[in-house]
Amino acid sequence: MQSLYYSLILFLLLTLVAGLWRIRRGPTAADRMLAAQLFGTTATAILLLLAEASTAPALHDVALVLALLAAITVTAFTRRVRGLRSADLGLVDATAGKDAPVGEADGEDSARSRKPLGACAGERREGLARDASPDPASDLASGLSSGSANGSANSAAGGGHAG
Amino acid sequence: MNSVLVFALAGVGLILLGLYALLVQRHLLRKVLAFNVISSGIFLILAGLARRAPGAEPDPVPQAMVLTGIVVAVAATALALAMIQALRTATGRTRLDDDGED
Amino acid sequence: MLVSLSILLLLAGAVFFLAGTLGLLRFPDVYTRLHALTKADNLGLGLIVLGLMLQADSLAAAGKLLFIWLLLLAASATAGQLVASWAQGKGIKPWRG
Amino acid sequence: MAWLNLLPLAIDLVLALTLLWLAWRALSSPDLFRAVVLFIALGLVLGLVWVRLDAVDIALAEIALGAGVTGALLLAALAKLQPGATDSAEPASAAEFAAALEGDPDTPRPALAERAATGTAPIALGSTLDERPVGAAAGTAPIALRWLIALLLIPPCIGLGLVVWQLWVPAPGLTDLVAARLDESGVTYPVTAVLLNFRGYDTLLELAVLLLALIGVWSLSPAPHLDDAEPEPALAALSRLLAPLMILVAAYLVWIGAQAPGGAFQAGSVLGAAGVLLRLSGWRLSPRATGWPLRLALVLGVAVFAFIGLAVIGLGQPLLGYPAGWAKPAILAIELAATLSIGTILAALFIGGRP
Repeated sequence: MQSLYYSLILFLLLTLVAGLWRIRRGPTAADRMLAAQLFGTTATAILLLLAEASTAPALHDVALVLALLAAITVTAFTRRVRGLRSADLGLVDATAGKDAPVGEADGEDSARSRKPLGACAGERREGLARDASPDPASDLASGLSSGSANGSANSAAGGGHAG
Repeated sequence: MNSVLVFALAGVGLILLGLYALLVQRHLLRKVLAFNVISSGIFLILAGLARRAPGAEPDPVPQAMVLTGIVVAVAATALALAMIQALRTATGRTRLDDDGED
Repeated sequence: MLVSLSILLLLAGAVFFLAGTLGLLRFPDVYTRLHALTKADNLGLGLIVLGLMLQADSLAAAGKLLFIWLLLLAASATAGQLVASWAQGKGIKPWRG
Repeated sequence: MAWLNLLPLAIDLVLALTLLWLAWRALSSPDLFRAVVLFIALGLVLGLVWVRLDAVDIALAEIALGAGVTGALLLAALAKLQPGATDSAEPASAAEFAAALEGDPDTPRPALAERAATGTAPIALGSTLDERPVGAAAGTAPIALRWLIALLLIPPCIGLGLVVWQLWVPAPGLTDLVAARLDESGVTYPVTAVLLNFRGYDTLLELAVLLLALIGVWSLSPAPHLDDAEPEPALAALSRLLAPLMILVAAYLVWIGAQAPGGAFQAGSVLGAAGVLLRLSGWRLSPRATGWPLRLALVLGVAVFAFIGLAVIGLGQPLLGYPAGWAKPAILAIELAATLSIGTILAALFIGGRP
C-alpha cells in the first residue's frame, strides 16, 4: 500500500510539473494564472496521499489550509490586474480619485460596502458594459450586453471538451 | 544519497541563483524576488540540518527559527515593495541603472 | 474488498489528474483550459478523497477529508468564474474550432 | 522490490529539480508577470518540500503565506508599478502593458497601433511588465559583467556546498536538550516550546520586526484609494463563506499548536489571508475602527509578550522565565495576542500605507 501511495504521489507530482509549463507558454496572463491554480488541487491531493503514506495526520491540516486559501491568489490577480485596464482606456479618471478629500472617499466606500448583494450585482453589470463598449479590441462592442456575453463564454467553456 | 542532503544542496543552488540574479538584474522587483530565493535557500539548509539524525525526531530549534524567518521575510518583502513604489512615485524609476551614476 | 475499492478509486483519481494536465497543456484557449482544470482535477481530487475516506480511522478524519474537498470545489468554481470573466473583460476571444 | 524504496528519493529529486528550475525561470524570465507567477509556484513547491523534510510547521506557514499573502502582495505591487497607475499617466505604455498581459497574437492592439501611427507612442517602455531591452536600458548587466559575476560566485557557493556536505554527520542537535526540558515548558509540542518558551526572546523580537516593517510601510505613504469595482457575486459569496472559516481555522491552529504542528505564526498567516480576501472583495474597515482599535490589534502581540516577560522578573524569575505552573496560561495568552497581531500586520502590509 505504501508503495502505491508513493507511486501515486510521484505521478501527481509529474503532472503538476508538466502543468507548470503553461506558466512559461502563456500566452495570456490568465493562462499563467491557471497553472498557479493547478497547484491548489494537485498539491492538496499530494498532501493527502503523503499524510496516508507517512502516517502523519498533521498533514491534513496543511491540506486544509491550502484548500482554504486556494482561491486567494487568483482573486488578487483578477481584482488587482483588472483595475488597470479600465484606467488605461481612460474610463476611470485617475486624478479625480486622488483629489477627492479623504473623508469623503472613505464615507462613500463604507456606504457602498453596506449595500445589499443584489444591488452590487446590478451595478457590476452596468460597470462591465461601460467597461467594454468603448473598447474596440473586444468583440463585446458588437452590441452584446454583458449578461449574454457571459453566457456565451460559459457555453464556450462548458461545451464539447469533456475531459 | 540522502533525501535531506538533496534538499540542502538544492538550497545551496537557490542561494547561488539568487545571488547571481540579485547582482545582475536591474529591476528592483526582480531584486526582491532574488532576495526571497536566497532566503528560501538558507531556510532549506537550516531545515535540512534539523534532520541530520536519521530516523529520529527533527531538531525543533532550527525549525522554529525558519518558521519565524518565513513570516519576517514576507514582512520585509512588503516593506521593500512599498519602498520601490515610493521610489517610483518620487523619481519615476523602478530599476537601478548604471547611466547617470546617481 | 474495501481496500481494493479504495485502490481503484485512487487510480481513477490519478487518471483524472492526468486528463486535467493534458487539457491544460493541449486545449486551444484559456476558456477550454479552465474547463479542464476546474472540472477534471476536482473530480480527480474527489475520487482520491473518496478512496482515502474508505481507509480513514475515524468518522471525524473522513469528514475532514470531505470538508477539504468541498472547500476546494468552492475555491475552484469561484476562481474559474473570475478568470473567465477577467479574460472576457480583456476581449480574449473564445476558440471556435 | 528494492526499487520501491527509491520512490521517496525520486519524489525528492523531482521536487528539488523543480525548485531549482522554477527559481531559475522566475529570476531570468523576461516578463515580470511571468516571473511573479513562477515565484508563487516556487513558494508552493517549497511547501511540499517542507513536508518531505518533516517540518510540518514550516509547511503550514509557507503554504498559508504563499497561497494567501505573498502572491496577492506581489500581484498587487505589480499592478501598481505598471505605467499609468501613478499621477503621470502614460496611456500608450499602459496599452503596451495590457498587450503584454493579453499576449495573444490574435488580439488587436488598437491603442498602441493608433498611437504609433500618429507618432506619439513613447519609445522607452523598459520599466513595463515586458522588459524588452530598449536602447541602453537593458534588463540586466552587460554580458561580460554577467560572466564575471557568475565566475566569482561559483567558488563561494562550491565552498558552501562543501560545508553542507561536511556537516552531514548524524547529529541530534538540540533535540535531546529540548526533549529533556519539554515537561517544564507548558506545552507538549517541541517547536511551540522552543518558540514561546526556550527561545521566547527571539520570537518577541521577531514580532517587533514585523511591527517595524509595518511602521516602515506606513511612513512611506498614506493608504491608496483603490477604485475597486464591486465584487462579482461569486466572489462576494466566496468571501462570506471562507472568511469566517479562515478565522475558525486560525483559532484551531493556535489551539492544536500546544500538542501538534500549529501555533501563532501559522494561525496569524491564515488570519492575514482572511484580511487579504476581505480586502480583495471590497471590504473596508470603518473609519472608526482604523484609529486606536486597529493600532491596539497591531501592538497587542508585542505588548502582551513583553508585559508577561517583564512581569515575571517581579516574581524573582529571569526575563521571560515563566514561573512553574504558569507556563501554559502564559503561552496561551501570548499566542492568542500574537496571532491577532500577526494576522492584522500581514493584512495591513498587503493594504499598504497608513490609514
